[in-house]
Amino acid sequence: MVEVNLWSGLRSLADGHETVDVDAKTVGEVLSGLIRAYPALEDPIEAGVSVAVDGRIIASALDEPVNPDSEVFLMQRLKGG
Amino acid sequence: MPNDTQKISVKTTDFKVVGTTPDRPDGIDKVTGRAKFGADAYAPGMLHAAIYRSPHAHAKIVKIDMSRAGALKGVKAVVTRADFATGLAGENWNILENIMASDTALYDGHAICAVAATSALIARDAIKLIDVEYEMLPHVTDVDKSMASDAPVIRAGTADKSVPAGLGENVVRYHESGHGDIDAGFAAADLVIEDTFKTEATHQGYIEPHACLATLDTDGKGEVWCCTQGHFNVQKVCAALVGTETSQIRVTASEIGGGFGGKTVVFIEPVALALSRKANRPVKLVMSRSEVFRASGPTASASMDIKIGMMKDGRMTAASAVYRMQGGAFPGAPMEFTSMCGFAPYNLENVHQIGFDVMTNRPKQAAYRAPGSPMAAFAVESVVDELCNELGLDPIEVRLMNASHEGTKASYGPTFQRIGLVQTLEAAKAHPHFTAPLAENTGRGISCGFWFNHGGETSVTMALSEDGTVALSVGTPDIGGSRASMGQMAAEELGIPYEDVRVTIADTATLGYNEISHGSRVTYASGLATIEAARDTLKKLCKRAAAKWGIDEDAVAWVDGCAVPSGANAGDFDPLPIGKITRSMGRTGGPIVGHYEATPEGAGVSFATHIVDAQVDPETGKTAITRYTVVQDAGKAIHPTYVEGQFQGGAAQGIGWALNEEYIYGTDGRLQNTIFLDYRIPVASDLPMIDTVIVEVPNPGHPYGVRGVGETSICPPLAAVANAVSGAVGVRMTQLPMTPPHILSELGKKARAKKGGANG
Amino acid sequence: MSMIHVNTTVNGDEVDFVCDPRETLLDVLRDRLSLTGAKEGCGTGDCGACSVTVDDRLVCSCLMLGAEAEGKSIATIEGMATTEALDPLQVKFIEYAALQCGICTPGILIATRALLAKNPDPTEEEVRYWLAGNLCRCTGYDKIIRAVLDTAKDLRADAGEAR
Amino acid sequence: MQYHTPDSFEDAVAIANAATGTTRFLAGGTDVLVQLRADIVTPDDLIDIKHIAGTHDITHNADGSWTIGVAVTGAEMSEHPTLKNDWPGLVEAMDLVGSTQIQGRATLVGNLCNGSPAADSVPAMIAINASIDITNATDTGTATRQVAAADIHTGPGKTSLTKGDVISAVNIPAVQPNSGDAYLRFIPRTEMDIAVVGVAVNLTLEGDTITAAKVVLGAVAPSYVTVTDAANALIGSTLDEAALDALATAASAACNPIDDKRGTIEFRTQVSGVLAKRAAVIAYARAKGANT
Repeated sequence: MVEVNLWSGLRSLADGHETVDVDAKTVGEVLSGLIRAYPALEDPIEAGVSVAVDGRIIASALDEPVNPDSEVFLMQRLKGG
Repeated sequence: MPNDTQKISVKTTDFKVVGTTPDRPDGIDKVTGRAKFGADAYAPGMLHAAIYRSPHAHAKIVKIDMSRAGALKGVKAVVTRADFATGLAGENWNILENIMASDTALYDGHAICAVAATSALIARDAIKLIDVEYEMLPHVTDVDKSMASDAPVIRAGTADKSVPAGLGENVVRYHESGHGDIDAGFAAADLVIEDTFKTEATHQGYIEPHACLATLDTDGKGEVWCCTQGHFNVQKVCAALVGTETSQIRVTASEIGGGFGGKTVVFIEPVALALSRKANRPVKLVMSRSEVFRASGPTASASMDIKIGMMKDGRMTAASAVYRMQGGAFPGAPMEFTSMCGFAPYNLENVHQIGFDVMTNRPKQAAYRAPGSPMAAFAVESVVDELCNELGLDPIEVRLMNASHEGTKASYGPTFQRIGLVQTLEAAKAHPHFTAPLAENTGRGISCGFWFNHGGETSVTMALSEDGTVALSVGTPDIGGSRASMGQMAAEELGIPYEDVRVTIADTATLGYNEISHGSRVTYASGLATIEAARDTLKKLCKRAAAKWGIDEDAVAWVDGCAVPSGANAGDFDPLPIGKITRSMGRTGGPIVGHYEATPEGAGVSFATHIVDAQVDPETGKTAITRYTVVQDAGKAIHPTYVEGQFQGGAAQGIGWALNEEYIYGTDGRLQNTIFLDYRIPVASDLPMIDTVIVEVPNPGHPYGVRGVGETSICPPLAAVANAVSGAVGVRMTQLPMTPPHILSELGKKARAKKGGANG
Repeated sequence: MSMIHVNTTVNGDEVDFVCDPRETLLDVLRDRLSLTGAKEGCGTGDCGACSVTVDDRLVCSCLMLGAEAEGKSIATIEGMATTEALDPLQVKFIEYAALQCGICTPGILIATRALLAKNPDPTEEEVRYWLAGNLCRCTGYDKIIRAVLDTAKDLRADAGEAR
Repeated sequence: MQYHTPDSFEDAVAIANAATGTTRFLAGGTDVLVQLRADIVTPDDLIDIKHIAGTHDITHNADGSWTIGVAVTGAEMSEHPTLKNDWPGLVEAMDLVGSTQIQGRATLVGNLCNGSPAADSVPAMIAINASIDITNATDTGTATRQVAAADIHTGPGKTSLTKGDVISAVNIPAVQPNSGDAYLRFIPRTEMDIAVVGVAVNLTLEGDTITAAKVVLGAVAPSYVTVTDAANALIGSTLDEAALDALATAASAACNPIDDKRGTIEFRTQVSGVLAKRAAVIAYARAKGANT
């Protein structure tokens, strides 16, 4: 299991949880696991999220590997200037 | 591909082209006036359009009568909201509502209808003949007032699920993050300082107003020429808003006369398309300067509470922040980035931040260079400065003691990979500016700043010509010389002269999707894509050489622009230069084209430290910036001169934001300063030379270690200037801009307090 | 609305055009003569992107009517490079990266040439005040000022050699 | 819009009197064209006076006075070899109007007739007792009358000019011995702004003592203010600290400003005193012969 940290705006869609444990070996499995656990997360995830895996920001690579001890944060996709 | 990318080792030395400063490929076009910007296009039979805009801050549109305008000789088409797509949802609905109001004018300058005529003068005359009947509604433009329970509601039901119960209708999004126990942290501190800060909205102030030339045929095929930071985004949005298929709209990006985030957004292109569809002629639409100020996308304004605890030795024990960000009449104020950036420079065990996205009767805010971050830095770095003053500590030593570094858990959650904040602080400390003597009435300010870097969808094509030169097509508009840096990276990889690469910003029909030029991503992402496309090209070149030599392709390497046999058993062949391979490519397998399409992963983050001296006239409150130094981590500077230019430009914009730039709304909710005379960006005589120090701590996510540099440079100046001015006048300045009336008023308060104290 | 017929000289060439009396010289240059090098950044004389010279006097072409051009001699960015070479200022601006987006560049070059014609040895402060009416949002002016000062130095050296 | 290019003031007067709609005169056009482009004022008749003989001339008359043509630009005033020796305050006030480009077009008369209470050259003109020639039709043809520069502006956007009035020259008096004028304004930037406060000072000395003085404020009231108390604070003094303080107090007391996007009441009031002192110091030095 991988512990995934949600940003605050997602918590109300995940029964108020700050972190969610999912069974995942890749970033793609992290995202699909989250949606399976909390279907309400599908919209914001489809709208675009970044995943920080051990500090490395992954914007789209679903096959990026994730380990059980990886630090995983969901982050809003960046809008820059 | 991502796995390949991850394996890429970062090359930081032995560059031949990268790190040099060649002339930009578009240099001659731009110094001779030949470069074609948004408003420079012409099409046969072209009409000129103009937009009618609300003179009211908030009003119900009762009736739009365009009969007099439509009857004017030379007017060929009029459009209202009814001429755009229906059934849109989400952000597309927001964009359409912003560029053409449906039933309510939400801010002064909100577009309500438009005309196209045979000349720009006739179009303007027609606008004066449009009669709109309004029913006035109460308005609000201030963020704090808009959060109050009795504030006029901009659009009920807009808030998303993130917003906790009990907040006003205008609070539409909410962010909260942090870690540790801030109460315990504050309790442990020797000194806790808490203060409230405000910044007004500013504008990107690009010199080129938005402009486009558009054609939309009755069969749904369209052409758009426009100045934009992201023509693929324009394509997507236009298609949705006028109701056609994305691939049927071809968008060409003109040269772009500045954007800084403000041209990541679509304002006029769908209007020109809708007019063109009705008139069946090409339509040119150019905003006036006052339209740019009233109805494009300024920054959010901010109201912020910062609290930081510190030990006597300078160690920070806890930090918390509340950021209330005003983003106009639509959701989107960048409060999550404000929240994430504020404390990012500091290694904090206990940290917490909250952000509110608040709607008002103002134009929909847009990104401006590191959107949301400069305001946070102003507030946070002001409190850090005040703590240093109170505790008698050196501002750089305190920042060094608390600086985030590789392995720090960032204030917003994840762990930092390799970053260069400490190096910028060390370089600032070593810079002669930091220890230079100060003139009378002068203060010196220090600030750090932080911004992310973005990857994003990127496509690049590299086509070889028969003579061995290269046509490189990229899809990110060149907003500051990126054609040069792309050319350099291509030349570096291919081992050919920089001059042999011609870089073109390709249109939407030519390349795969490219995300907007934003998030400091161009040199990073298009650069990475260029390197990958070059490596793809090299693979193909090596294959041709292998076939010619009759050896295995793995036995061919690429060295200095030539294929060479590699390895002990490869055989003995003369190096085969690129031109020799391309000369015969038609007979050896056809054209050679390398390409890359993906979303680069591993964008780095970037930190800067700025030093500024500000002299304040104590009798008038007028501030002169007398010395400025930018120190920033660029990861790797591909073209150092252009990197310096980004540093200097960001600093100059930040100085303007700190001192004189602001949106001024009257009590009627109308914008009062809609021209450059009164929206006061720095002029040449306002600024000193701006010194730069490029720090290079490679980003592990880029083959050469590049970090985006375009945005971070605007993060520290607000705070740095505020700290310098506060030092000069002996009063903590908590509100931007620090105009002379504002500074003089604070000096007056201080003098009266002193006098009162003496008397009492 | 009656149009006005105007005879004038642009970059040494005799030209004529008709225009509405309300059209500015900038409108005429851009829309009637296809000289789009001068830009409209503000329309109020505050940004200088439309700078041209009229009878050798630096002006904002947005603040002059097309009709006023009758009998005048106008110089725009399109006439700055000679048939053989770029103007030394143009060369130096590229070399110094004194432009990023390039929208203000035509106006700044025209304004700078007018300065150096009047004052071949300006101080940094003189350059900055002379160019105060030419807004640049990208560069922070640093590299522009350096390019101007360095060009002036080169031109003075050339003039010295010529003597 | 009709564009007219009369070649005499008589013709200009005739056109202006025949006009039935909105009429504007065009010299430098730096205000007229801004208003035209922004659709604030679109004149029905626009009368370009630059084709009239003499309008581009700066004439130093035999009696030491100056006549400045109505189309003379700020740049031409600054470049004039001797005008600024006599009236440096006037020349520098005009020079503060806008950028180099604006200087290539803007005129004293345009600055005056635009009707703004914040024009830089107007306090300077009033301080040195400049007058304006106004030509208009009479029963017997046209005639020209002279009006003090101080009597032209009457309020925001308003002047005392009436239909058919065409300003035909600006008269600058001969400079008196041991005199000096100066003008300072406050703007938030170093250039390109409209005055938040403007102060003109004109002084005459006998020895070190001020015998005559005029202090005029701009941008601090609906119209320009000639501050008699401020002048009186200077007259008889050698510009000592007490006189300067009295000057500042009088200047601030004469302010009747508004809060607007450019400044606050408090700021304008305070800074007019500060600038009055600074301008007086410069004028005094000039009267003493300093070349500043």
